[in-house]
Amino acid sequence: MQAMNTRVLIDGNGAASEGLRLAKVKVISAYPITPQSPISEKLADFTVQGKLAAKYIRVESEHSAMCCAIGAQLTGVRAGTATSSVGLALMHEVLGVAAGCRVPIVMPVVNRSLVSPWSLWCDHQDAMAERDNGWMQLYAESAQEVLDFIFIAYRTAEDERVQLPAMICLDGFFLSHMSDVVLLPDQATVDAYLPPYVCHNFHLDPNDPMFINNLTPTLDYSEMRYQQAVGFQQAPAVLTEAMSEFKNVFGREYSLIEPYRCADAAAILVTLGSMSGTAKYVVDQLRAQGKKVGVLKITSYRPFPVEQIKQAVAPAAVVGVMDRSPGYGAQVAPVATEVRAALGGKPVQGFIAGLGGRDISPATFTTAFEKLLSNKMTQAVDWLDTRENAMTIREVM
Amino acid sequence: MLVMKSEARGLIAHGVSACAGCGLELAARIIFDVMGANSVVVIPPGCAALFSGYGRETVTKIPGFQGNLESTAAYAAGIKAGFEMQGRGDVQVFGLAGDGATVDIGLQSLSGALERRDKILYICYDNEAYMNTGIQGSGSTPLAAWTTTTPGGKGVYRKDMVGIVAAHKIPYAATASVGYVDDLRKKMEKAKAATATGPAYIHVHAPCPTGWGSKPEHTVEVAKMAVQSLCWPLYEIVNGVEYTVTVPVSKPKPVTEYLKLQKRFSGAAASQVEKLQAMVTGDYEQLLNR
Amino acid sequence: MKQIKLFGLGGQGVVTAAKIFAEAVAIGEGKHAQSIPAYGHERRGAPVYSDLIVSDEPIKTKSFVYEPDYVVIFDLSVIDKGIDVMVGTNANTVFIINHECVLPEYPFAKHQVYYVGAKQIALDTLKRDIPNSAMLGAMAGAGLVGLDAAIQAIRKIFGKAGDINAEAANKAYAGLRKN
Amino acid sequence: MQKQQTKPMPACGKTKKYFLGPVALEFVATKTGVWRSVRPDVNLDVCVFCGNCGKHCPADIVSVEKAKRSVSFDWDYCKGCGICANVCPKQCITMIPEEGVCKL
Repeated sequence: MQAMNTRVLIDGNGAASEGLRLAKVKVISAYPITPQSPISEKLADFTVQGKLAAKYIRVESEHSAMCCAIGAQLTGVRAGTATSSVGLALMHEVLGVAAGCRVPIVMPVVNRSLVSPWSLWCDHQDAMAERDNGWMQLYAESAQEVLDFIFIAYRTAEDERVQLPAMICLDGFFLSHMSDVVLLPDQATVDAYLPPYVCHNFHLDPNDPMFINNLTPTLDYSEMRYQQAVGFQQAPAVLTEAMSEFKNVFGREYSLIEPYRCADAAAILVTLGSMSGTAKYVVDQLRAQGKKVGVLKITSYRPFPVEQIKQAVAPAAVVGVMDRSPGYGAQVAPVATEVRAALGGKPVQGFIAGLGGRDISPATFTTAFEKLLSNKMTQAVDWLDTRENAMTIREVM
Repeated sequence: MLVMKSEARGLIAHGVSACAGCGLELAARIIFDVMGANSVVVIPPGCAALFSGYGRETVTKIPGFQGNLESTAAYAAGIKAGFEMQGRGDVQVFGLAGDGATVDIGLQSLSGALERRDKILYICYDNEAYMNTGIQGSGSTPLAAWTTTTPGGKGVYRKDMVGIVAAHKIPYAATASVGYVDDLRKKMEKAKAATATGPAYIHVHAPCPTGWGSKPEHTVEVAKMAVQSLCWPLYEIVNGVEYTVTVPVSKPKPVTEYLKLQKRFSGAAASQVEKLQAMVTGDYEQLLNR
Repeated sequence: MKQIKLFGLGGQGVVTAAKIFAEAVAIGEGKHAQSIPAYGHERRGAPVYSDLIVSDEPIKTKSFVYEPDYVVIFDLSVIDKGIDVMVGTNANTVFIINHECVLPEYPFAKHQVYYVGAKQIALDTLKRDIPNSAMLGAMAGAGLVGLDAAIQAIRKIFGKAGDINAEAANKAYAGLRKN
Repeated sequence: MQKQQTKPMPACGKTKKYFLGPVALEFVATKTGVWRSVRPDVNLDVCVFCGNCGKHCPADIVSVEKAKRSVSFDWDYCKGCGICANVCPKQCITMIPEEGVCKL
């Protein structure tokens, strides 16, 4: 069976909205925030136009958005919400409830920087601050991936072996507002891949009473956290199955990581999200100049695919990691920290770029690759494309 | 399926670890009884979490969810929506939250649910401080009351929570008291019926012997005295405008009659007591004129 | 692959024009297109820009445009407002401008320049100074997209106002001149 | 080191289901009667069996049966708070010390 696709031009927010529509969420609780607002608006349009049979709860905060979603989903329906930046930070407390109660919510997160300084624009600080909160995190490179990952995430999150919530991370503006060609599948194909929600864990139902999320004794707490860890241990295999089944139905191939021209690369740069596209573009340019470089895109940051990453970067003598968040007080930023840990003794150069909406331009990637190839590795993290007068930009008269 | 390891004639077990003389426990039995078995309760942390249970054990026969302190109304709204979308809008969803979880940290999510007219019933049991964490002052702690965070007596007047709720013009809002259990039961029934069209809110005055320094056997008496001294008038508000005093007080007792039953007011200065008397008298007049 | 930069003022429909253009190329002509708006505190009258990339092949880069092959200027006053429209250009960069002529003092006067009075066309057809559909006609005239595809996309996006916007595009296409 | 289970194991013979995470699945009362230091004692000669005591009992453990002229308490759960005695219109309930307490 192959999907009947409609070729449309939509942006990442549009793709996220279509994904939730095709997944037939029954309850939507969304709060607008730049650059996620078009998702909140689009889902409201769908319900008003009758394109989506869902109740739209116009919540008064992101915190309530997540609470509503958890409550609704505990009754046995898919609940949809989406957020960004400080909205995700406001949700922090209850993200942990969704994870701990094993409620498999799938939520698009439009990546935007955190305060302070105020910024409306892209980086990964918001999602990175939630990396240990028990949610899976898939990072999309394109609007098509946003759409496809929503289906893959639902399949994985709702699997009895996993039962974990998932974030679909899409870069603010670079993906959320970038119009791109997307193949939109028909409902029947999505239905075949993604059957109606079946709750495998505890639920709210007067016909089968139970009290959920009450105080847990110390005697059981570690065990319940261990259960979550087991969910994450099993997630890579289930994700891979879901991706393989996705290929059969939709024809597009995904994996937890995506190596690009890595097989014979001397230097490999690890990336996350939309920047991966630009990195690939630069790899093509440098390859044309005879420089053996490659890109390793991490699709699944949580669970973190240690073994696949190890194998993919094995050919390269040097590895760099482009982080879009600062990782204060650590040796290097978050992704680099984990890549280092995964690779044992192998030299890994951490780079930081693209904060607060700064584009990670082809020139920035070229600089990173040149540094890796020149083998001038520094232990310290390298802040690329940062002005030299950083410490003197606000002079007091 | 819930394994019944104890018997109980109502929806709550008879052995609940609430303090002896707990006003909340008395209120909760009436509340659950009126709501019935086709209900779901949302309880945030606080004294009512004793009804959620501990570990594998619970003391309620209806399904429940222990939410977070600030979002009882939001969880309830989501649960209600989930049932509505499955053609089960008949399932009653109610929140049972303390004063801290309502008038302080939970005000925002409650206001949101009221404004949206989500068909939920929200019950605030008001013991006038954060009792479960050890008697810290809340926005509902009355003027001159001692708590661990108002050691010299609270210097400001409490929030008019029911007034805030009424301003949302919801179908039904009421004050209630464990001193008047028949009144409480009637209001619960009206509130439950009102959720057919929108949100309903009940604010139950629930004395706490532990936090108030009152005698456990005086719980009902103290609650009655609060009403008779005008410190806690009993009334209901339909659609935010139709006010009815359900227990009129023609010959009010002086507030001192109420205060002297509780150690938390023992340090109150005469000037503060005068101020309190003037406030409650004025408020009651205003209420009668509505 | 062609990289295009659009400059204009808030309220002129620059971002919408970029989307319509991408729609025309990607859906109308079956090629690939990406429009990348730069969002900020946009206000009516403030300079805005939007980037476009079109290609026969799938587009990898997700960056802004740094070395434009085409620069489209919806309103020359952006230059007075301090915008350097020459950034990243080279001798082969082509300009498409909303003006009746090319004055020698323009910084791009020595480049290949397509020009049309899109403002007047907009005022005549739409009765409003929103030159985006006319500028789309000009971009079609410069060979960036087929006129039919552009008109189709304009009708789709503008809905009820499709006819007059299509008319504006057609007029600009017909009236486009080159230095 | 103890070997960790990564999967809920089915019990021998039949398939058991396990929930993951915090949930209470047993309805159990706490024997709060052991908290009691005083207990209500009803003078049945004065009692009019109005039921006011039971209506105000926070634990709902008072049974009043007018026909049988009986008032009984569930001693497993009575905390001895004394509200019943206080709300009695006939003041026919006295709180008397628990014997166990007196013996101490």
